[in-house]
This record gives sequence, C-alpha cells and structure tokens, in this order.
Amino acid sequence: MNIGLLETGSGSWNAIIWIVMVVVIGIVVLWVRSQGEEKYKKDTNQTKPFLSGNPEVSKEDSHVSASHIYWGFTEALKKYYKPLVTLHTGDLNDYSGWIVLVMAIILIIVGVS
Amino acid sequence: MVVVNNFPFITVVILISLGIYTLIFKKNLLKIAIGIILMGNGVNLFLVSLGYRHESIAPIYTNAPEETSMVMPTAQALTLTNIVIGLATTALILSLAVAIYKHYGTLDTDKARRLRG
Amino acid sequence: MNLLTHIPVLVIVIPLLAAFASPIIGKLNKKNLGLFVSVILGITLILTLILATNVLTKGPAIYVFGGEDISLTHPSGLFAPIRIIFQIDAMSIFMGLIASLVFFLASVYSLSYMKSHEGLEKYYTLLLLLATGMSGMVYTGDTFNFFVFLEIASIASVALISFKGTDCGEPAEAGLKYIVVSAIAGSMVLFSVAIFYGQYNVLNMATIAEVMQFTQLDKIALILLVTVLAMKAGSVPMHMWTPDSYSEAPAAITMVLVAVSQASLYALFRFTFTLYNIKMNTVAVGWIIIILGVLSMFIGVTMAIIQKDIKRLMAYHAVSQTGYMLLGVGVGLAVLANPIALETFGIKAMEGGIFHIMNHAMYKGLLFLTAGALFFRTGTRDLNKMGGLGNNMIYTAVFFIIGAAAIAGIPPFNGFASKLIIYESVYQFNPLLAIIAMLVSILTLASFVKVFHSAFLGPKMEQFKDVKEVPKSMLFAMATLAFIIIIFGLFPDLVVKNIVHPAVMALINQSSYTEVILGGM
Amino acid sequence: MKQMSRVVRTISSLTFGYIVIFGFYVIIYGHVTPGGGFQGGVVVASAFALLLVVYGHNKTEEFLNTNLLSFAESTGLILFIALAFMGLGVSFFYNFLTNSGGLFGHTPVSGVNPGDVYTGGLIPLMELAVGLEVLSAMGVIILVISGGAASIKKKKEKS
Repeated sequence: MNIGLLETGSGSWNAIIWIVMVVVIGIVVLWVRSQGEEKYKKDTNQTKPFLSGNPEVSKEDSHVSASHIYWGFTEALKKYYKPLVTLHTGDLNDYSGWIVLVMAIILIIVGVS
Repeated sequence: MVVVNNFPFITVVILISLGIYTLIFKKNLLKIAIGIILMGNGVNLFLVSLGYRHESIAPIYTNAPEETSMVMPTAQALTLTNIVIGLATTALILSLAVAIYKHYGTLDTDKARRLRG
Repeated sequence: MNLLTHIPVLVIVIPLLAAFASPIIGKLNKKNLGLFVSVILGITLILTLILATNVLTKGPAIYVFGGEDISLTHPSGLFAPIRIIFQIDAMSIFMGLIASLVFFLASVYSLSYMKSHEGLEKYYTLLLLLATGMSGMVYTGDTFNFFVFLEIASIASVALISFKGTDCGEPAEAGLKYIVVSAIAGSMVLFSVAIFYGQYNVLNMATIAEVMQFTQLDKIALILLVTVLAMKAGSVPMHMWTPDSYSEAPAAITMVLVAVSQASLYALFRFTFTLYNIKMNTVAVGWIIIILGVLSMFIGVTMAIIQKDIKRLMAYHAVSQTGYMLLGVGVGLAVLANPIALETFGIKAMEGGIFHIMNHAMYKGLLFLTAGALFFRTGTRDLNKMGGLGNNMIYTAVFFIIGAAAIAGIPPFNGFASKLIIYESVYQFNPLLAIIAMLVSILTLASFVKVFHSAFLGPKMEQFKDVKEVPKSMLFAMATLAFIIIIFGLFPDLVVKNIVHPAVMALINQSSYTEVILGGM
Repeated sequence: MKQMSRVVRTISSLTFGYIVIFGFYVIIYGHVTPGGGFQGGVVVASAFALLLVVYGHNKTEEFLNTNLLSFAESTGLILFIALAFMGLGVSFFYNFLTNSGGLFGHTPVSGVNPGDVYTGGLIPLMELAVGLEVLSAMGVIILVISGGAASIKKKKEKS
C-alpha cells in the first residue's frame, strides 16, 4: 500500500488512507446523526432561525456582499492595512523605485558578505 | 591613463543612471519611454565597448591574414539584437501611451493610475 | 533524419511557424482559426511529453543550432561552444511540461471565451509567440538566447494584457506598467550577460559555470539577476504589476501569465544554482530569497483579503503562492554549502518548493478560468455585484471549490502535498518561517471562502436569474485542470519521485549540467 | 495631419523611389557590407514615414494599405522560418547553401576583394525575408500610431 505514500522529511503522508478514514468517520457521524430526534414538523416555526424575536429578513437583503464579509478583520488591523494600501500607489514611478531600492538592499547584503 | 581607457564605461554608468533617474522621477509617460531607451543605449554602449580592441579594424574581412587584429564581432551582434528589441519595446510603450491618452485624457503617471490598492 | 532527435527544437518552432501563419489562416477561414491553434498546441504538448520521457530516462538532451551535427558542442579547434545550444535537463523539462499543458488548455479555453472578440488572429499570433517565448526561456542553455526569449515573452504578454485596451483604458495602463517593468528587467539581464561575456568570452551557461571565478563583476551580475528575475516572478516589494496585469488580461491569458512568471522564477533558480552554485555566498543569497519569499507570502495574502475585484484577489494570491516557492527553494539554497543539512531537509525543502510550482500552475490556472467563466456569464468582476451564481453555474462552482481547496492546502488535493513538504522541511531550518507559512495558508482559505460566499452562495439575484452554464470548451479546460489537481493530490509521491526529485538533483549538482556540454569536447 | 506645400510634396515623391532602392541595396548586401535585413527594412520604412509626414495620414493610408503590408509581414516571417526549417536535415538553421556552388554557394576568395554577394549561402535569402518583414511591420506600426493620433484629434474636435 505504498503507492500514494509521500515521504516528507520527518514523516509521511498518504492521501488514500486519509480519504478512507474520512469516509469511515463520515459513516459513523451520519449514523450518530440518524439516531437524532425525528419528530419535528417541517417548515413550521420550529425550523425557523431564532433571531431573538425579530422578523426574519428576506434572503435577498440578508446576503452579505464581499467587501463587508471581513469587516471586523480589516477594522482590527486598520493600523497595518492603512499604510500597506497607500504603499500600493499604482504609480509607474514607484514601481521602478521599488526595483532600484531592492537592488540597493541586495547589493549591500551580497556586497558585504 | 586609467581614466582615458575606461571612458566608455564611465559613460555607460552615466547613461544608465540617467535612465533610472528619468524612470523614477519624471511624471510624463513619454519621458519614461525616453528613460527606457536611455537605459537600452547604455547597455548597448557597454556591450560594444567590451568588444573593443586597441587599434583594430572593423570585423568585415574574407579569410583575414593572421596578424590583423579585429574588433570582437559577437558583441556587436548582441547590440544589434538589443536595438531591434528596443525598437519593439518603444513601439509598444508609445502605442499604449496613445491608448491611455485616448481614454484617460492625460499622460501624467500621477493621474493615469486607476489600478491601485 | 528521424524527427525524434529534432524534438527539442520542434517544440519551439512549431508554435513559432503557426504564430506567423495564423494571420493568413485567419483570413482564409476565420471560424476555425482557434481550432487550428489548439491542434498546434496539442501537438506541442505531445512532443513535450515525448521529450520529457527521453530526458527523464536517458539524461539531459542537447541541441546545437546550425552546426554540422546537433550534439557537436565544440566545433573543431575551439575551446568553448560558439553556437546557440539548447540544454534540456530534468528541471527544464519540468517547466516545459507546465508550459505546454497550460498553453494547450488556454487555447482550448479561448475557443469559446474569445469567440465574440474581433482581431482574433492577432490574439492567436501573440498567444503562440508567448508559447514560443516561454518554452525558449525554459529550454535554452545560452544566456543571451535566454534574454531574447525573455523579451519575446514580455512583449507578447504585454500585447495580450492590453488586448481589450481599445475600448477601455485600464488594460492599456496595465500593459504599460508591465512593459516598463519588463524593459528594466530586460536591460539588467542583458547587462549581466554582457558582464559574463566580457569576462569569460563565452555565452553558454554550462561553460560560464565551469570557468566562473566569482569576481567583483560577477557579484554585480548576481545582484542584478536576483533582483530583476525576482521582480519578474512577482516577489513582494516589486510585485505591484502582478495584480494590475492579471486582472486586466483575458482569463486564458492570465492563466498563461502565471506560468510565464514562473519561467522567470525557474530562470532565477537556474542562474543561482547552475551558474554560481557554491562559488557564491549561498547563505546570504539563500536568506535574501527566503526574506523575499516570506514577504511575498504575508503581504500577498493580507492584500488579497481586502480586494473587491475577483481577479485582483486571485492575482495577490499568485504573489503569495510564489512566496512559498521562493521560501522552499531559498531554504535549499541557504543550506547548499553544508551537505549534512542539505541531506536532512535541504533537498526536501527544494522538492516542496519546485513541486509547488507545478501545483500552483494547475490550481491557480483553474481559479483564473473559473473567474473568467464568471466574467463570461455576468460581465462583471466585482464581487459585490455577484451573488447566487452557484444556483445555475454548478460545474463552475464545483471546479472553484476544488481550486480553492487546493490553494488553501486542504488534504486530498495537490496544494496540501507540496505545502506539507515545505512546512516540515522549513520547520527544521527555522520554525518561525514554517509558522508564518501555515498562518498564510489559513488566510488564503479565509479569502477564498469570502469569494465563494459572495459569488456562488446566497439567493439567485434577479439580473443573474437566467445565467446558463459556460460552453463546453471552457468546461473541458477546467475539467482537465481539476482532474490533474486530484491525481497529484492522491498520488503525490509518484510525481515527486519521477519528476520533481530529478529536477531538484539537476539543479543542485552543477557538475551534471556542465559535463554534458564539456563531455562533448 | 494636413498636407505640406506643393514643393515638398513633389520633391519627396521624387526621392521616395531612391530611398526604397537604397533600402533594398542595404538588405541584399547585408552580409558583405555593413547592413542587413533589419537595417535595410528600416531604411525603406523611413521612406514610408517621409510619405506620412508629407502627405498626411489619409493619403498615405490609401497609397500603402495596411492589410497588404501585414500580408507582406506574414510572408516575410514564414519565409524566414521555412528557410530555417529546410536545414532540418542536419540541424535547425543549418546553412546548406554554403560552398554548394548553387545560387549563393560560391566559395569566398581570400585576400582583399570587393566582396561577392554570392558567397553568403542561406544568409542573403534570410536577410531578404527579414528585410521584407521589417519594412512591412514598421509601415504598419507607423500607420497605426498615426491613425490613433488622427482619431484622437477627431475626438477632440467633436467634443
């Protein structure tokens, strides 16, 4: 069974065994789930999400569009993101400036050593 | 005497640094095209002056006798190819600058930078 | 005169001949010009596979242009090769396989993606020229010839990036940025080629590697080459052209541009490993490449999360994935000097890095094709405007999931295999680097969840109610890439043992590269 | 771009022929005297530029129509690659015409001599192909860029 066995330095990885394991555990999980409570009535208010009493907003307006999804993440890292975005000026002169700057840094590192 | 020998190499350094200066500090797209041509010419001069031999003739000869010293032809062949490639690059930069001017109405790198961030 | 011996040149010249013939064929019958180009690139793919089997079984292949015999490297009475010599060893053919596959799929994809555009013969001429440029960059054993192919590839890709530049300004601006940056790169590469030629009076890489004494001038040439080729590969401080040009180019061309910038990455490894090897201070240069890699990884992914344009987001991911390759091979380069460390984890790190090049070309290509499919159907690239496309574009959604899982390094797919090797080997070199690499993988998954949610999930939006699935040829291209991703994911060791390990060995021991040329004395 | 005065137009139409002939001379004698396919092609393209400057974009567009030029460009390129392919018996780009006594195969005479065109083997044919390609490519570039400039001027007059 060493067809898919990949030696990675300090260990090995086999994708097929991993899939077999996922399937086995999946079956076990499904079996456990099927033992669950069956007697709930479909699409009555039992299956409705509980929004602490507020009326459920229609699906269209509750769709979070792309730029709001990681709002918290970007808000928290505002001090990191603001300078980073301003550095990406899109100005052609800065592109060549960056090349010359990196060339100078590498010149110092390689020149010294 | 040392300075006289490597006059061409000093001019190469001047040309390339001028090219880089225009690329970084000049705002007009056409000046950036000129900066690139300057750098290309600097590298061409470096190539040709590498192939130079003191008091030697141009390498156009059929079955030259042994003692005639000729300048290195391969360096000039490399320069020729670089000139052709420089032509293609310049033609492309200029036509893109025309397209940008047509759509953005400006040739200034500060204003023509809608793709950023 | 059996054709098998001439394969190394046929792989380059058939696309070139087709590139020049396509304007004429385009005039004869415009409809199946795309078919003709796909057949040509299909033939090139088959030839590359034959070449790969030859090279991987019988060792590096040489092709001398214009000589009396194709393996006569040293014409009578000369101490060094003077003609252009193609030298294809395991590392070159590794990149050649990526190139030919990606170009074939791009031509199949653009059969229907570009059908509505006019000026198609220009598009196909440039695509074939780009194919020639990239395969030439990867196969050539001559430094000046590498510069010529680099410029052919740059100019062809600029013209393709700004292909839609006639009706809106952004592609022209993206093309201009790429051409200015590539022109600087070209001049600097030619400057270092001139330095080699001035000192050693020879242009052939193997001979330069043999006679190199690492003088001060060679140090300058090394600095120029490392900076400029890292820039062309898209490593961080100089990466800003990547999001601009990847987002403005047509989808099939973006996939091809990913492969072309990896050819510059190959050139960076070829110059540092084969030309300089242990003559230079490998620790310093190794650490430079590692720092570039780590910067690319981190800044690439953090910039990707806040993007709104789907292709710009994926372009920043291309930058961060290039960081993985730089990290993997940088670690290998840093320990090149002491054999014990090289033996324990150096070779493994390089295997991870180079295997990641192949995987990245596959799943990044798939992701860009799915983004192209979305653009093809919805006409917009802005994630805020998209929504609920998963309801009717099911196949594209499935391919997107496979691509996103692969890029984030989720187990059964190929991204995981190469990242696992990179994590484990880089951990032994310096634990902090491996931790940053894992963190970046998590952020990669986060940003692709964002794309999946905003583009595919959610209710069916009224303007995309009747969106149909993409045509067959686009699905075929995406399906092949997904199939390859799954196969590489399930059997990574077959790929690593047969293709990646010989490539790493070809890079590491310089003598295997040089004695092929000098052996032909 | 409007036309120049009558004097300039007549003089330039006279010299146009000579520039083109000189350009082809530079192409054909490329391997014997300084010159070659690219340089000769650019000389001929400078004659096109002269026409463009003197007669303005529209009249030049009629005189040398763009698709004839792009057709010539493709034939030049295909000729070049076909010549290189023909040497495939031995190796790509193999110069099979040298010393073959055929059209361009004379053996070069040693010592000081004015140089014989027929010693180049495959090279003059390739120079011709490259020259044809370069002159039509440059012609197309000049016409396209001046066309672009003309359309910007029309856009400015309209707005």
